[in-house]
Amino acid sequence: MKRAVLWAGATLVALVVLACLVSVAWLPTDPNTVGTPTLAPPSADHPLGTDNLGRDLAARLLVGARSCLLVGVVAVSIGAVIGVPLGIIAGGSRGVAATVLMRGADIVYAFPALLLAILLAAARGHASTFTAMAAIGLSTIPAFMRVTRSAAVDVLAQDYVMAARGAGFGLGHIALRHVLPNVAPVVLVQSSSAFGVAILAEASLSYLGLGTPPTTPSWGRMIYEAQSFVYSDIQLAALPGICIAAAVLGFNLLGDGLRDLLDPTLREITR
Amino acid sequence: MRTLKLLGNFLICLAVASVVVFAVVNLLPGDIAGVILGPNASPESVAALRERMGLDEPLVMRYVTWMGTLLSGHVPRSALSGAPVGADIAGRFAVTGWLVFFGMGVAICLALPMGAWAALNRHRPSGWLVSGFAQFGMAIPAFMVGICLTIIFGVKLRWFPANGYVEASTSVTGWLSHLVLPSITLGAVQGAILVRYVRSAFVDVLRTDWFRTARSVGWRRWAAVWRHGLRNTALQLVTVVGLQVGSLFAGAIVVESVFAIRGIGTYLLQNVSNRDLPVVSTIVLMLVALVLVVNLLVDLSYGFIDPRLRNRRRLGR
Amino acid sequence: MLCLHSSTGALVDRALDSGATYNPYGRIMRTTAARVVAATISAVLTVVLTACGGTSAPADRQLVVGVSTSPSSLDPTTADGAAISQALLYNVYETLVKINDTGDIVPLLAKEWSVSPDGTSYTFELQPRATFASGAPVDSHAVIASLQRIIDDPAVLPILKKKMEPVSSMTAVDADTVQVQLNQPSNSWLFDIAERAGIIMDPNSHANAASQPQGSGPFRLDNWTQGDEIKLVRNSSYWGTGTKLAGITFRKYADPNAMNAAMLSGELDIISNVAAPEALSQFSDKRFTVLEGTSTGEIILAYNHASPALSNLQVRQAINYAIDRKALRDSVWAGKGELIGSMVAPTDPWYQDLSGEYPYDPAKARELLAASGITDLNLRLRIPTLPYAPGAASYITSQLAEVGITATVDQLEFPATWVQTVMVERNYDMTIISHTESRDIANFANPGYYWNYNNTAVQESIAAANVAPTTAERDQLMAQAAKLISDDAAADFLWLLPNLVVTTSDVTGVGANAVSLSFDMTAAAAPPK
Amino acid sequence: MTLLEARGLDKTYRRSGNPVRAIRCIDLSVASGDRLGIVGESGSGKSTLVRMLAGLLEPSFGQVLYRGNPINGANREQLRELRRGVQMVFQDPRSSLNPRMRIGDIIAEPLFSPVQPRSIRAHAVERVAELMDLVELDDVAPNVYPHELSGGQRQRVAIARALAPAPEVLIADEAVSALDVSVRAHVLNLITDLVATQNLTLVFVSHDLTVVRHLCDRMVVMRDGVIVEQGRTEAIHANPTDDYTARLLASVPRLPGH
Amino acid sequence: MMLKVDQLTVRFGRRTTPAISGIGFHIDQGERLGLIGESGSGKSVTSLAVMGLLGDTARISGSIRWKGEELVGRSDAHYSRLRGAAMGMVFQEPMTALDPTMRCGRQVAEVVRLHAGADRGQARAKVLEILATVGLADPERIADSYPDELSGGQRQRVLIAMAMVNSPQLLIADEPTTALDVTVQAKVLEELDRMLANTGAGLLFISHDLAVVARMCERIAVMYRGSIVETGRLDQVLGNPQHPYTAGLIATADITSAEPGSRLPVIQDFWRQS
Repeated sequence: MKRAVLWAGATLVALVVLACLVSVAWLPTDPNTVGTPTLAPPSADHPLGTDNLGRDLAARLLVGARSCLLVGVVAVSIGAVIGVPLGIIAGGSRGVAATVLMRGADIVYAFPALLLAILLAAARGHASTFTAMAAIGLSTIPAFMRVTRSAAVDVLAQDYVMAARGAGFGLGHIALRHVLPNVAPVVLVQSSSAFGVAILAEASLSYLGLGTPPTTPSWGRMIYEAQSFVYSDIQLAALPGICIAAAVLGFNLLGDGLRDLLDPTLREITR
Repeated sequence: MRTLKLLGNFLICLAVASVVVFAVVNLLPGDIAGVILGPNASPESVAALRERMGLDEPLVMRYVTWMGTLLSGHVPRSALSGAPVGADIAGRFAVTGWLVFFGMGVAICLALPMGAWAALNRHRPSGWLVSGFAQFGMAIPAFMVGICLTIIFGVKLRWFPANGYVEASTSVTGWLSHLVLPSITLGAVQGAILVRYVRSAFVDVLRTDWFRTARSVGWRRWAAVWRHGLRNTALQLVTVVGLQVGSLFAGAIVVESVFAIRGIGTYLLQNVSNRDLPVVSTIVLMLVALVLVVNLLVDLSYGFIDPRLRNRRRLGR
Repeated sequence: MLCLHSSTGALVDRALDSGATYNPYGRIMRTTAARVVAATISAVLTVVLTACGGTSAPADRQLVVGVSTSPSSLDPTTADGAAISQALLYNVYETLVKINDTGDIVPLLAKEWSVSPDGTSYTFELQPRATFASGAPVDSHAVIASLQRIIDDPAVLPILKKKMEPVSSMTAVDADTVQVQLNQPSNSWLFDIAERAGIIMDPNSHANAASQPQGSGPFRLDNWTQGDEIKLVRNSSYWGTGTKLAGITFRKYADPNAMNAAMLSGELDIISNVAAPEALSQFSDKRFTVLEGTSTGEIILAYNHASPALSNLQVRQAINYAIDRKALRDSVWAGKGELIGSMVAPTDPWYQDLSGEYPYDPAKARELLAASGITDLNLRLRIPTLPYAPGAASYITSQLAEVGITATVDQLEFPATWVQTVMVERNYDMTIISHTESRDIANFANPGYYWNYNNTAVQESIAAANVAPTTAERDQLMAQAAKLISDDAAADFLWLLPNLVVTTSDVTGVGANAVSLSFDMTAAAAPPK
Repeated sequence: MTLLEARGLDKTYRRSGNPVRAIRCIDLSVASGDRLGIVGESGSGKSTLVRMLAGLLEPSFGQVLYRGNPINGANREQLRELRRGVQMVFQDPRSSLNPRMRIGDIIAEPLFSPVQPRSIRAHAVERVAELMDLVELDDVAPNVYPHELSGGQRQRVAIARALAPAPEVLIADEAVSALDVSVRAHVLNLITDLVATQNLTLVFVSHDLTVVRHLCDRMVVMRDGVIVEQGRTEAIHANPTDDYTARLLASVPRLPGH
Repeated sequence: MMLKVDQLTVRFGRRTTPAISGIGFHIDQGERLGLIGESGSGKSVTSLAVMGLLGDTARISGSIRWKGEELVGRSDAHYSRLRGAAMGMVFQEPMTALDPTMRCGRQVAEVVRLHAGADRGQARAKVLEILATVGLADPERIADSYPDELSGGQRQRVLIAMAMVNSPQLLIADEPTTALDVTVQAKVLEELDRMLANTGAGLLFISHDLAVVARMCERIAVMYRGSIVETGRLDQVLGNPQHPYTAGLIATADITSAEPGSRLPVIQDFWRQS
């Protein structure tokens, strides 16, 4: 069963990445060209039909994958690059340093990601993908810090760390050689679920009109614009919705699959 | 002693949060003068209005005045209409509060049984089905769920009003019926996330030695979960629920805009677009404070649930 | 909703013990769980049943009107924003004269008025029995006090002060007659005081007009939750023929689709203006009536004449030719709303159809562009976050790209950032905005306006029109100004925002056109339910 | 010559709020060539004592001396000496090796420590092969990961890592307690050989008196942070002076007929 | 015959190699059988199989007869009636075997009320009585304390009390004293011996320590890699072990016989792993 989850997640993610790569290399037509026929049913040159401005739906979905991955990658890397080292430091230090770091994390955690994104998006005066990414990235830092800190605390309690100290190594070497490699699986799992969260957050932001700018296609934006056609042309909202769900589901399943794969304690015989 | 330390932490966090909130909010470009004078504003009239409203004072001064009003117990006036907004904010917090309360209720009533079932049957297909369903629930954005529910139940079947909000004081049934769809939307999404935590909390308990002892003295599986599993998972669940309050309020912002509920979320969005900075920073600080209070309550409740901490205090050790 | 109390240890103990009848093999589990499940089901059932029922004795209707923007203050003279006048003008605040549904000026508080031959002196005969909601009489002193406030009070909006500039003196001839002396004839003054500039406020309510408006209209303010709802109720002591409604509630829906959904599920009685016209098909069944009228909101592609490229006529004309305005309106606004050629609405007396001036001709556009000698033109199209803007922007960018003009689009949050960036700082090349003010062609004569447009010919003909002795001469001069604006491609006039009102089929007396800023409900009626 | 010495050592832990005094004013000295056993039940403080001797734990009071000069955090040079001369082996084979490092790198790691002279890094590979041979791991490739080895093999890797910097003193903290009986004999034999061939001074900590009796010539019995008895192993086994030691010896289960 | 196990084989999940295969032994009323084997030999799986506590992924075949009645394949409801009443079990790690959020007295009382259906008053008396018989000095204080306030030895005694309070006919002890200090182990084994004698209960004692098993049981079975290599009376097996692995085990068990510092006998001297 564990393998099935991993494979399901991996295939969905691969699909999204493939869509992203394909969109860079080839597109049925330019996603932004308007024209007639509008709201056309699927046809030869418009495999999935067109939206209310006559723009090709398939092209927009492919390009939408690009912004979705972009937001995910940038947001998760912000979260990981800042969150993990801070987590390790918090895990390793006692007393004031640890509490200050963790209190900081609590405060950022108290800012719901969406609230942060709204303020930042408004702060930059106009909806831009960068603000969405920065806001979502900032909000994933506490989660990374918490996860890394608890893993680091476990690792630092192991005897091989004591042995390394006994051999004369300083905290720097121990953090790099012993803590980081053993914390990596936990971080990997956290990254994949954070990816899912980032995609959802970006979709919600564009839905509120704060995410990616209108001219660059984004799935959340497409749903917002297609909302008033829900009675006549349901596919305009349904297709991007399915894409978002597939991408998020993919990353979550990948996260679960990785956790089972990398978590040795799962072999149990009783109960 | 432990409570004092927790309280201290809480206050420090709040103070730092207030500075952060004020700084971020004041980053907002464009200002209230432009909003008041509207499309026919001319540079001179905007400058004059800014000067009259004291918007040109240094940031620190404005922070001090803002905190001053807050600490002295009343809510700063809206810069736009000058009217006191204390009642408005309180009213809207109540609306969103009820939405979050019912949302969390739906989430817990969904997640607890599903999570426990998924944990107990994790090696059987029925267990995979439940966790698969939860995975799928997590993947759907809240506004999609909202739109679908509005169309199906609000517009087509007309079982419940599609959106809007009625005060409990005017009609309780109206109030409840307006909250059904939004709280299910909020609850479904948060519930799906909660299922994973409940499942892993129960799986942890199922793997403990004391659960095995309970089984070895004759308790059936579900009885052992009920007798010994529940309280021990409560600890983890209270933490998760506490952490989720923050994301619930964020979710509420989206649900409120889909269901046109005049909660704190839409009010905040509206004030941000009006650049009514004192009101925005007050609301944001309140939201942050609320999350910190919930975290404090969660920490305090540990002592309540887990006698290990409780008795330590009793024996004074 | 009974939820599991998992947070307090003691409570859990008691719950477990009380349910524990200790018969072996976990039967206690079943009795407690059964009780929990039963409680939950009964709770859900009560909610579902009550939602559908609920009938009460037939009473006068409190009609609920869906609007898309909400006012930040209730004083139309000190805060701009169409939402204030939409709710209060004519419903709560009345003026001496009023603009009716077809755009003509009709008597209201002034039962009749006369103008001196040289057009500089106006004498108004007031309605004798007219009183404010507070009971105070609407006499000449009250009228003069309100009009004088517009001139004297520094807080009043500059645009309204400009409309009252022609006034040199106002005298109360007697309790029911007011004589106003202008320093020069003005054909637009009477039209101006029929709107915000001419509202007659209860004299002792000037101080807190921002939150408690006191007028003489058929309705008075009952309750205002800022940013959400304005609830008006019948003014029982109204001097004229009062309304048959119990009151009107203007409820704001930020999201147009939420407003449509509310209408469909019976939450709303009237939608003031459908912001998502493509969804009109939802209201095709017999429960609803759709009123398609015109408004005075001209949606324009505004040019910043200070930016180098756009100061060149050929470039502006090239852009006008490059955009297929009919196809743009059809796809962005579902074909609703009239095509226009200048800053004039059909309800304006000097209207001429100029929509054919710049037919869609990309070849000519490329030709003009080449002639202008400007190559690889890159313009910033900075649009507000309003329903029509993103769709139009995407359409226009794509069509401009066809003729070799690249337009980069970014969205400025309306109103705060858009007003600051475009209106005040003039930091833009093009923007898309609808000007809802009626008869706002005069802005093209004001070089200080955000377009930085300075055409002496236009300025002269509009000034002349204003002082023209007969309306016929005025109309001819105004039409000439409109033609000049169109020839000079001062802006690209995309289409006229339609006024799409949806009401439930049993509501009558709601005007189709939006000629003034007011959503006039004075004549609205609906059978008690 | 006394290599390691504890003078008036005292250690108090703060375990969640309330202080616990693990070591109460202990004096102990370990001479070169000694095979000293430290015996005591759980909570007697034996592990805390040896961690302080190895310079891994700061004492609350008192001093640890290595080759006569006191060790404290500030004195960097002294600490480097101790780190070169004294190495430790731990109890649980599952947690004493970094699961994400190959055993070759694990054994070689101490050679790259800042306290070691740079010159020994050059021929680290040969040193690892030599050490693996020494601990009878020659049938195992250096690029395998710890989870591919048995408990006994993992403990031998830990011993090889301890011997890599050629220490004078080897401290073994319950080194065989987590191993199966059959594997324990192999490791004990290995330790006996290594002490002889590498002329190591051994400090062996255990709760199992029979193992200490086999390996160590001198022995110390600890209870609640205090040394209740110390002396030659045979003498203590013959007639214990302290009644706690007597009860300890009596409680060891014996096979019938042996 | 009280307990008869025949050809018992258990596989987990999709793994083909069984954890235990072809296990057979019997325990009569009041009889004590020791199960000796190293880690990974499958002795714990055997004990859990007898108690029916193997997880869902376990696939069990063969037969376990309790007083002539077959248990393999029976419903959990049926099995639950036996556990804590007919059969009791004690595990290795006392520190984590008690519910940390419930007082010890209450956990023992539950077992009494679950099976005997006694009301609160009677249960309390029975609890204090059993806590005294397992050798706890102050039963009142122990009953009112939470597990984390007690030492390892005291907790193990509470667990023994839970297993024995309904006087089961068979007690299964899986390494009950391995985690205890040697002085505490001696006392606990002695008290356990006395209680079993008084109630006349049978014992299945599992350990890796031959000396401990020898002290408690009259018959022993030696397990290696999931199967029983030798069974017999204690003195017979210790006197002349038939299977080389048993001989190796006995030799390496007692290191006191070898000269201190000399080379210890290793299991490979007797038994070459196939």
